[in-house]
Amino acid sequence: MIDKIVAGMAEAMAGVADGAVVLVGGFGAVGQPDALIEGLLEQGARDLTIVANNAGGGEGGLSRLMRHGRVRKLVCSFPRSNTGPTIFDELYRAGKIELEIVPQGTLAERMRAAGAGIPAFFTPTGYGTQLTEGKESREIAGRPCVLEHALFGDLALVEAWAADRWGNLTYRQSGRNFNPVMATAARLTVVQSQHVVALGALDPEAIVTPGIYVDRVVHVPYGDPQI
Amino acid sequence: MIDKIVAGMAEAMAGVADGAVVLVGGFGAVGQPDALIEGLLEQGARDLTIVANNAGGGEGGLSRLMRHGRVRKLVCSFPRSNTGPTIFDELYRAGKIELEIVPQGTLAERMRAAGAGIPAFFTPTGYGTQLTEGKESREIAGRPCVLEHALFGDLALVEAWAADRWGNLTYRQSGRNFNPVMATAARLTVVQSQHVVALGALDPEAIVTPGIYVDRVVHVPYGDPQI
Amino acid sequence: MQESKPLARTAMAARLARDIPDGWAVNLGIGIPTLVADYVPVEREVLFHSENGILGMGPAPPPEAIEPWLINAGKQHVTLRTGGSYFHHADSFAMIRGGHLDLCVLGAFEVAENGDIANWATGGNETAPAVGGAMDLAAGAKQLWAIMEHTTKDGRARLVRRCSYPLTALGVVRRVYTNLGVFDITERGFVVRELIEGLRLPEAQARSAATLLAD
Amino acid sequence: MQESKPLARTAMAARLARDIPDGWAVNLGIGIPTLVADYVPVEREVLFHSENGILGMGPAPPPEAIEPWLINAGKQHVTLRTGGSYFHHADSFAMIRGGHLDLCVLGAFEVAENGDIANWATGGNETAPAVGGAMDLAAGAKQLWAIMEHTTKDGRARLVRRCSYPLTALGVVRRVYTNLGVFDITERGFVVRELIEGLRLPEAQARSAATLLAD
Repeated sequence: MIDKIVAGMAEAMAGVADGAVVLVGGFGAVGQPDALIEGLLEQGARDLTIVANNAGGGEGGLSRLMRHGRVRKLVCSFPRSNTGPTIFDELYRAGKIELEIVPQGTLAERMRAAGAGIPAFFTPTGYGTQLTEGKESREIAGRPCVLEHALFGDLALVEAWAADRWGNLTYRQSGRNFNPVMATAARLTVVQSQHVVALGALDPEAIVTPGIYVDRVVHVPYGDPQI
Repeated sequence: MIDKIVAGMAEAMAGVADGAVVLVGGFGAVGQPDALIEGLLEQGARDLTIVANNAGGGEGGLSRLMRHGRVRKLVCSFPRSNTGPTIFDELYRAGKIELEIVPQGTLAERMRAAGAGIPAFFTPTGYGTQLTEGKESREIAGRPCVLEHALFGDLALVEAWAADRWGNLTYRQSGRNFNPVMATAARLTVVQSQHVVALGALDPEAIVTPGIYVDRVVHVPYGDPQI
Repeated sequence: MQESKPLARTAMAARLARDIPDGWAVNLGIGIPTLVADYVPVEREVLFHSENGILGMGPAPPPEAIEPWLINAGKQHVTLRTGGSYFHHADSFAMIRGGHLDLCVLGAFEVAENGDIANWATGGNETAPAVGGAMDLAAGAKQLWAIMEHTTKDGRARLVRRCSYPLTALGVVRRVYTNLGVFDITERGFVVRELIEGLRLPEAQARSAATLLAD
Repeated sequence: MQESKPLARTAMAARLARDIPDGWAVNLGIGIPTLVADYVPVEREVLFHSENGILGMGPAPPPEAIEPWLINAGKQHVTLRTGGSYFHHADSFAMIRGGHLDLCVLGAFEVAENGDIANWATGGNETAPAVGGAMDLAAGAKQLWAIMEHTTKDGRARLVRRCSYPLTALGVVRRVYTNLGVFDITERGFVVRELIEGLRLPEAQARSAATLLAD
């Protein structure tokens, strides 16, 4: 019997190694797997590369991981917060964290490519800009493009709305964001889900992440994101 | 007000030019836009390139289009039918139709790439086989790959389960198949839908094809595919 | 001679909104572009797209009706119009990159007469660079309109021959809305489509670092 | 000496089914592979995948319970297990190509000792070639097992040094199930894991065109 529901955070994070590349879902305050980030902090892995859209804000989530010195490098599109100065800013100014800026769509597509077995693809995005300096380029069908490579994670941290024991997932409104893409792109995909439901409770036509992409699910009914 | 529902087949097929590349959804007997194919036949466009998984079986659908000499070329993965000899076979043996065989996943991904603005991508599929002879290849991350290009349609013929006036679509079970992918990859996407529903009747979390991909919808409540 | 009064940001947004036809799918960047949505009458069905996976965004809800799970790319609370839909980030950018949006409106630091746009970095080193979805949007939408003040606060021109700031995308801007007027980018460079009341071409030209051609 | 009796197709499928562990995601090609599903006990949760967008396929329904909209890649009517899901063709092949299937089982014309497989074309010109999803599956699954008769009807070996038919994929087959036994493909070539009752290695070797190494 397939049962991906794990009892606690220690089990959820078992085996994460130092130096891991960690894909962290969420956009703004919505769909952030903060409980899993906390679990990763507890677990103790260091020297992490974090791939996320933002660099965290406030004191929770990614900021806590950075505050504790666990993050060597951040790969993201927008390391800036609406809510004022961040711990990332502090570390960045002090030269204590590496940063790789990737256009948001290229970031999403590089992970989609990793999940979909596409080792590399051409895209017009970023051609002729600082962010693609040194990348292979060519004109295809009249448009200059750059070559971008698949971006894999060792671990993906995903926030879902509902999960079953096969690991099938649904999301809520804009909570979907990067989560389903990241779920496909990592060797180990761990999910925190607001709801854990019986097998068959999710509509087969409306499952966004089929269970094949999911390794472990922890039930974390934390309620709504902060407004 | 956006209203993509058209009254009849003539309106649905207006403007399709001779020489068009036509993406035709469906897999087996399920999700086949046969009414639209009939409409295309009526409309009269000739010298068509058809992109579809199969080459049609029996006397209906694609077979009828081929029987009437409208198809110059077929791009497909599996031009063979469970239901015996086809009109395609006849034309192929007589040298009266061109054939391009594409691995099924590469076919789907090339159209996904067209819809997603990815002019070309590398894939391991087909490397070292007859089907990729002459294609650019290189090793990426230890795997030999070939370069495949986006495959665009001038027209996509799509079969859906339910549609609203914005063109939002859902599908039924294995009727989904190539339909949502093709809907993204053509300059003109025309849909035959079993049901036409009020705006708002489709669950925003379960819409498979957002209306942005759809140009015209015809209501064709034909019932179940043939068993 | 009557003094001309540069448009306020809201008036710039309203001016741009007038040019968006019924039925278009539109992505509005953060900053002034976001204001545009407020000036599109609801009876005109414009499909607003948000990078984080929304098509058919509606206006901001009143505070008592906020849906905590529904934010736009600027991380502001929004609503979903009847007929809207959700999807994930890769599908969202496939929509952008695949040329399915009729229009993207971006703020900018500079727009050049060859259609180049610079809107993501000023080249300073004080803070980390942040690009978000700007490069994808600029390269992907069917057409790109920029909206910005005509000059910087200290009077430096933003309509330029060539951008001095790091580029977002090359040769993509079709039209620029500023607080002084509306300017198309053509093969010949900037062409004035409209100037605010009381402003004459030589005055607009004096505040620009590229030639403004009469319509 | 007792005569050995080659396995029937159903017995070959049953033999292979024994080796599929609980929880694996598996794609079964058309032909003999399709039969495998019938020999996996339902209490063993194996997620059967179909190229046309199904994960969690169940067995064929009785005629009176056919769901007209639910077919597998072989165009046969199937069912969906509780917990199954639907997706489109690009997502389905992303699942395949991205290495998310634990196993793919394909029929074959020939399998070579270097792991090459030929299963889609015989090189004849009488009918149009047809590849379907075979190349994607062969290149994409975590592991590929082939299942086939050990020889052709006229006695020609199918376990070969190098394939003579057009290739489906290079160096991907890990194991071959035939009506004579089970053979792993290793760096040294074919290694016999099991022979049917009464069959000795020299007899199997005589029907093969590549060296069969003892385990």
